[in-house]
Amino acid sequence: MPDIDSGNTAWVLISAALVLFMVPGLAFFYAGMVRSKNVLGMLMQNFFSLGLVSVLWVLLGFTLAFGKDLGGGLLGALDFIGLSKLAEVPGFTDDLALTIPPMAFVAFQMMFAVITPALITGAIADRMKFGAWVVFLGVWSIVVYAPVAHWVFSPGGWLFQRGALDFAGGTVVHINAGIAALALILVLGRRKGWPAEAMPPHSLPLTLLGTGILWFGWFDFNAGSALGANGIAGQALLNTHVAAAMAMCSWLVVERMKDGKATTLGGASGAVAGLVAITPCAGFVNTIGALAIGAVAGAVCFLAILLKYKLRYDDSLDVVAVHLVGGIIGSILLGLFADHSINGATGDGILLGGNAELLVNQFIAVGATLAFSGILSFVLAKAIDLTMGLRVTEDDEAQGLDTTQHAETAYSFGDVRSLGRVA
Amino acid sequence: MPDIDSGNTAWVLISAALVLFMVPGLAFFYAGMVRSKNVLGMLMQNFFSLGLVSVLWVLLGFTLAFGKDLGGGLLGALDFIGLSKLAEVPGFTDDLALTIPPMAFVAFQMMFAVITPALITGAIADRMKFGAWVVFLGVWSIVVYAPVAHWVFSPGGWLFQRGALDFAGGTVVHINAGIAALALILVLGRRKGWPAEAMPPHSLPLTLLGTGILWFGWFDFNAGSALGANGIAGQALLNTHVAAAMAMCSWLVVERMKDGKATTLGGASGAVAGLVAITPCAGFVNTIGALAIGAVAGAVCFLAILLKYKLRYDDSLDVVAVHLVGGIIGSILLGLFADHSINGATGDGILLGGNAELLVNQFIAVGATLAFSGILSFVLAKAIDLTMGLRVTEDDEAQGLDTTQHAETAYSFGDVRSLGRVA
Amino acid sequence: MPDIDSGNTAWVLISAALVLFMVPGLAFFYAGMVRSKNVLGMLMQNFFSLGLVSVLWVLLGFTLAFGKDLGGGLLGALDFIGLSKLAEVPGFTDDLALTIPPMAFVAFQMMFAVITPALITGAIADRMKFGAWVVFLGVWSIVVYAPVAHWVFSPGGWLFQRGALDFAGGTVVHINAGIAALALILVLGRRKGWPAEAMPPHSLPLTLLGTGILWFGWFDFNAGSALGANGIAGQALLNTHVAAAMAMCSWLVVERMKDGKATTLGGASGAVAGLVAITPCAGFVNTIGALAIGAVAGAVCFLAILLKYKLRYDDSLDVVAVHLVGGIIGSILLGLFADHSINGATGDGILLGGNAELLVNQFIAVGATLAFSGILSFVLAKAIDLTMGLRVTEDDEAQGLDTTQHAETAYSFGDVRSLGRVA
Amino acid sequence: MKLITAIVKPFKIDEVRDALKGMGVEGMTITEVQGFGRQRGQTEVYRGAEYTVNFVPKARVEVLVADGEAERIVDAIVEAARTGKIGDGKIWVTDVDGVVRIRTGEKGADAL
Amino acid sequence: MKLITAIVKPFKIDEVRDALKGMGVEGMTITEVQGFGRQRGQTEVYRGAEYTVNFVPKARVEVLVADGEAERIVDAIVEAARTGKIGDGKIWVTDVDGVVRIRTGEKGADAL
Amino acid sequence: MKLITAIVKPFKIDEVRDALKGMGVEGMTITEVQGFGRQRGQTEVYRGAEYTVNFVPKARVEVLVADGEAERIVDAIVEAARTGKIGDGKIWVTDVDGVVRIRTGEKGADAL
Ligand SMILES: Nc1ncnc2c1ncn2[C@@H]1O[C@H](COP(=O)(O)OP(=O)(O)O)[C@@H](O)[C@H]1O
Ligand SMILES: Nc1ncnc2c1ncn2[C@@H]1O[C@H](COP(=O)(O)OP(=O)(O)O)[C@@H](O)[C@H]1O
Ligand SMILES: Nc1ncnc2c1ncn2[C@@H]1O[C@H](COP(=O)(O)OP(=O)(O)O)[C@@H](O)[C@H]1O
Repeated sequence: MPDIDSGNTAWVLISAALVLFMVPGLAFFYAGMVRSKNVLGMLMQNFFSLGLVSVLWVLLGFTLAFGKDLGGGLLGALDFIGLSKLAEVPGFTDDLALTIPPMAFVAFQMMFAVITPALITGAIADRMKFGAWVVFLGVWSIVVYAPVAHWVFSPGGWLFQRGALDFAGGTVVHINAGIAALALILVLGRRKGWPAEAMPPHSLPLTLLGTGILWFGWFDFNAGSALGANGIAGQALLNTHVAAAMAMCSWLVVERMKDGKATTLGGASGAVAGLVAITPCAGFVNTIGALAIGAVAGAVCFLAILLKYKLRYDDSLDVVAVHLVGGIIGSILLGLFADHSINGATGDGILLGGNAELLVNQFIAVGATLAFSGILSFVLAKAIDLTMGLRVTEDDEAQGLDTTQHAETAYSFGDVRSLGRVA
Repeated sequence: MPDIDSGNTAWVLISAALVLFMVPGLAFFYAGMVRSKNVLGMLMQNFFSLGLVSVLWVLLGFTLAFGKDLGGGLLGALDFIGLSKLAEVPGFTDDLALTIPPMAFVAFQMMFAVITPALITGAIADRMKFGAWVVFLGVWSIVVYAPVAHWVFSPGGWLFQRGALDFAGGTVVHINAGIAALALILVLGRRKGWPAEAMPPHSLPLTLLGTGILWFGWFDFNAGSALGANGIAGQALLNTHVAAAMAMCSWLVVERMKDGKATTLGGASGAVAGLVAITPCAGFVNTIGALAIGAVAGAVCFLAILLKYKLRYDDSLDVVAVHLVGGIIGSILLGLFADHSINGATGDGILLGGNAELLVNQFIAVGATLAFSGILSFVLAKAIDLTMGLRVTEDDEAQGLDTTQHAETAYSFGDVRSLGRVA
Repeated sequence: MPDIDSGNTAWVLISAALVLFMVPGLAFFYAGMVRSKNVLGMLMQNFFSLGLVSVLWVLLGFTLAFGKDLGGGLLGALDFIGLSKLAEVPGFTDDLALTIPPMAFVAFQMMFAVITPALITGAIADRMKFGAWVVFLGVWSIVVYAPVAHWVFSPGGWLFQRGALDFAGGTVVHINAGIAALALILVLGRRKGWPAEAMPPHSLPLTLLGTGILWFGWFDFNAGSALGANGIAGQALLNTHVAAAMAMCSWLVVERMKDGKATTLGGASGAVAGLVAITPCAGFVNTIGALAIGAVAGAVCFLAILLKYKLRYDDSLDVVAVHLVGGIIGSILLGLFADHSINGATGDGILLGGNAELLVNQFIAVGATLAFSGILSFVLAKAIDLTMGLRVTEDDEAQGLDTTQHAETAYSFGDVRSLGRVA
Repeated sequence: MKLITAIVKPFKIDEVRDALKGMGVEGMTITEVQGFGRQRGQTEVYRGAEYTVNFVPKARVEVLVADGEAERIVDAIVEAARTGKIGDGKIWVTDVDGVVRIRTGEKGADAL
Repeated sequence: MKLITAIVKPFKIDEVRDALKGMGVEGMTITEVQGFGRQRGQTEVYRGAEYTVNFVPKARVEVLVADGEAERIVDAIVEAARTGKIGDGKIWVTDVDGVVRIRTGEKGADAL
Repeated sequence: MKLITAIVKPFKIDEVRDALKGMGVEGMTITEVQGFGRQRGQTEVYRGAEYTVNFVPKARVEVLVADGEAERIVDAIVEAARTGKIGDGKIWVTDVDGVVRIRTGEKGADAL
């Protein structure tokens, strides 16, 4: 087995750090969009994923995802439970990974496990019990996330074996979280007053801060998935940026045509849509491919938002339109734009003269993720709803999650508001 | 040609990420200083540069800047258009660059192209039409930025050939943006009410957040320009920090003497002034040189602000005083403080016993940038003003850019404010 | 001497950048917790450490900490004064360090020197004169920080020689700052109105932003202390994250039991407590050890907060409970959890069958730091109090630090508030 | 001319506004205020310390009406703002000497 | 003693203040309020959904004046606050039983 | 029924509230306002430019009381809010036609 390469190791370690940073980034991206009485509720739902899911990942998640395959490529065995005996079988996705210390790979993958369920919080804004979220979060990360990660990211996974490609998590992260979000809100129901009552963002600067952090972290979320500092990582990083930039432009163009203005939230949302769509493709397509994928994602994700008003489901901060739709766009377009000259691990996509095999595999991967995650997430939501209950009371919803779930207030600017007596 | 070095590659890739992060940083630095009705206008002018300029850089900008010289060192040829055939001729600035993948270099340089025009937004705060900014931004990045980048950064550029030095963009980035900002506001005019009416920052914490992000990113903006993880990068990083620290101190000392208080905005502004001034020098001077350059920059940039009150030009957030003046300070002082023992690519500056040749070249580089960028930026501004118009209406200016340009409000803290009905 | 390794260099350089970023992170973590009239006062106390301490470190601090030992392992000689002749004797902590450029090590260590005194500001919130803080900050960084850093981090230091271990600053950074904070507030006294009057955080989102930045930076604060990109760095990074995650969980569990709610501030505080406790252990313990240390830190630090209400000292933002107590927990538990198989530089801790020698050394290191820093900090505080005075006037305290110390207001959201006339 | 001032729960503002609109009242002015009364402020937790907020956020509604209409409009506000729980607030009526519409200078009832 | 209350456009505050100063009025109190009236709130866009804000930001000015002066001061405010566009606001005058200056305890006109 | 309106320094609110509580006044309503008067706004510095803030933050206290009690309550507020320094503020009293408690519909003194 090759020696540890300090450059690759530095790259994967700093990538783990940047992906960690995406979790607060996501929290602010979402928290800025909710009303001022629900800011902390949103922040806490995200931050707590850093706590709970990380611990579960060490104890159980990693081995279920990357342990020796139990057979059929469905789940990993318990050989790495508690991260023991890791030296033996890193269970990495390819030899390259053997040039970095196992723990670097564990840490990098852990951050994916943390941020994926956090993506769901955008859909359930302002109305879910914190306790219920904690249960959903913990169970989902083991029962839904770990298996899907095994299918796609582990060399033993059945989708990996089939040759379905997902560079950094189009299926595992975005489609997985997006369909779970849809399932959860179908059980949870709509916010009181939606859609008649406007619920404008309480702080767009906070949302743009989150956007900046996400964009920054996404460079390493994608390029770090090369598991080394090399040409593929360079191409992946460039593609990631270019797709985000192009998607921002196309979202704003369509928005301006429909609503007459180019909004800052539109610019931010477009960039995120592009980042989502390029995620499965980052290290497999060329720069022009990345531009094309970004252009499609920006326009289509914007239009996908209008669906919720038609179908009357309250996907509060548009997790479905951005992550589910964006993830599908990227996973499917990879079948068209994959470029063998960029990455030997893939054949050419249809547009580059390749055959349809990859495209078919991509459809299978998307379908399998939709079905598995959608059904299990729905069942899990139902189970929690019937036992402890998913939703806060009407009064608590009216008063807001911050005071009712966490006994705190996000902001106290005035001189008077903050007056109080210690009990 | 040498192999790819994973350490150098990791360094340049993460540097590209940190420079990307500077764009939101800059956006917050500026947005905190404007009034609460213009926050989104400022944020959007900056964020949109990430969208538009990145796309243009892929299509045209990179090849104009780093393509084979067309002759005379004035502009690059179109051989890299759409980033094609990059493997062939990286067009990097030296052999070292050959140890990193071309796309890493492209991405790193792209971020410079994105942030440079964004620096201009500080001067035009609160009064420019978004549409007019989009046009200025796009045209400027191709017509002004790309050529100057070619002159200075490309091995084929005439200033590069002459031996003028610019480690990370004193001329290309700061002087270039600073003089363009001055030209643009001469056409745009002053904010209504300025200078009689006080226009205090709406959120200094936001400005300090921006400062923190900028400082963080600047480490790699400068040290990343070594294009490798080596001794020069180490010295450049240390110099960058030391100059910022020293400039913060000297700004605050002078401010305290003049106005009786050391302000937080002063501390932040001083640090940025130091970061600007050290940019061209970072990898060419020793630590004591960096301290000296920082000390000068902090004091002089502070005093330079007073100019606008004398000469009555509304450089709203002091782009001229900080970036133009700071950039000139650094570019010129390099002629005094350059240290051959730090970097073999330079001779010694005058204070280290070198001759005046470098100093002369620095003056030529500064002069050429001032003239070229100043004139073209002015013409471009005039052209836009005469055709589509640069400035919002008086009513729109009074109401603020956020609602009039983007149909959004930055903050909705109260319970009542946010009430609204969906159309 | 070995060649420079580009991977190790990239890792240490980016680590220096991330630790730098922790300073604004800390500033926001604290600033969010104070009332809106003291926000800038808090931010400035932290940001100014970046200015003053950095300059002092170049001139004097580094050589006192890492210069050739003057004898007895108490202090470094002046051979590196002004960072001269560094090539000669890097004075690094082990051979590995010889694979990175001296200036990278200097820069990385400089950030530790900057952030350590900044930790103190949380205890003195809302009532200390800015001028008095500047004096305390400068003197303390030379007279207290540099010697302790020499004792523990320099190969010539007496605690280093004894075999006391501190991977990234449990004693040097956290215990050192924590006891200094306690000493300083004993002289400074309580805030007017404390504890009867509630002084709720003015912006918890700002505090959570700080938490996110701190968590992100801490990865490299700890893993960067490996001074290379290798297996130890990987384990250190993973341990850092896992301890923070576990501590967040345990803090919230205890908080919920005591107060009935899991608060966002509790989640953030727990994470920071875990990060503090794992700091001395990061590269010396295994993953399960990290989980255990985190679990203890989260619960104990929460309970430690209650002390201040009993003993009536106003440790305003709980520097003592989090940094002093957390630092002691980590430094001592290292004696139990140290794992030779993780890092050859340590023997096994008691729980892994090792002897008590390490534990004894840890107690000595903790005791020495407490005594030295506690006494000198108290004397320094007294001296400043008797000469220039530590504390603002009652009126200034009532009006707030922002306007009285810095002639600024943090936020101006309203249309009316911001109206003013330039003098 | 009468000035009706009502202190109500903030989330009732929309209903109050609709009620007034229904009665042909063309305008009103709202202020976000802090109320102190029988209703206790909520209890919050800050790092192990519980404290009660002294004041409760309320909305203050001002409506100018013609003398005759005051009573039924007060009743309408009571109707719209009532939850039956403590803290619903107060309404008071004061006499107004005169009103002017700034835009036109119209006086009295025409100014409304 | 009279209390003049004016609802004006926020950016007119400075002009109103200057006008009052010009007439020797020593003080006033301003409140930021939300207005509802003929002037429609602006239309904003949120991810493909347009909505109208119900309320328009206004500034509420209170000035205590001696009985005799009320009229000319009202006129002065009308003058200073008028833009001629819808939404300029209202001014009303109410009677005040008495005024005290807290600092000195002075009563009536001396308290102003 | 009388309405007492007091403009006081914000950090005096707690003392005012305690004083009123001491006199059995069950409730009050506070508004954060900007005051303009003899007390000058503070001077701030913005990158080399000094400027004076026109307005000073104040708190506006409204208390409804029975006719008879107005005087002693005004005195109590004066007592509690006074610092003796310029800017302590004003108190004024106006007559109220009637009061209603929204929750119960009670009128007059019972509504307090
Ligand atoms: N005497 C008073 N003067 C002015 N405002 C009052 C008075 N009493 C109550 N209020 C206002 O009415 C609000 C509700 O009063 P409260 O006593 O809490 O409930 P309720 O109105 O149901 O009796 C308070 O928050 C305060 O704003
Ligand atoms: N009946 C009313 N009672 C109290 N305030 C009112 C009333 N009518 C209008 N206002 C206030 O006056 C402002 C301007 O009124 P509006 O009808 O929009 O324009 P105009 O004053 O030009 O007719 C409103 O925003 C509101 O604050
Ligand atoms: N004529 C007035 N009408 C309304 N409010 C006033 C008037 N004069 C003063 N005030 C309010 O009283 C506050 C204090 O007044 P000021 O003249 O500064 O001090 P003092 O009350 O001690 O004379 C002002 O900030 C303002 O809010």
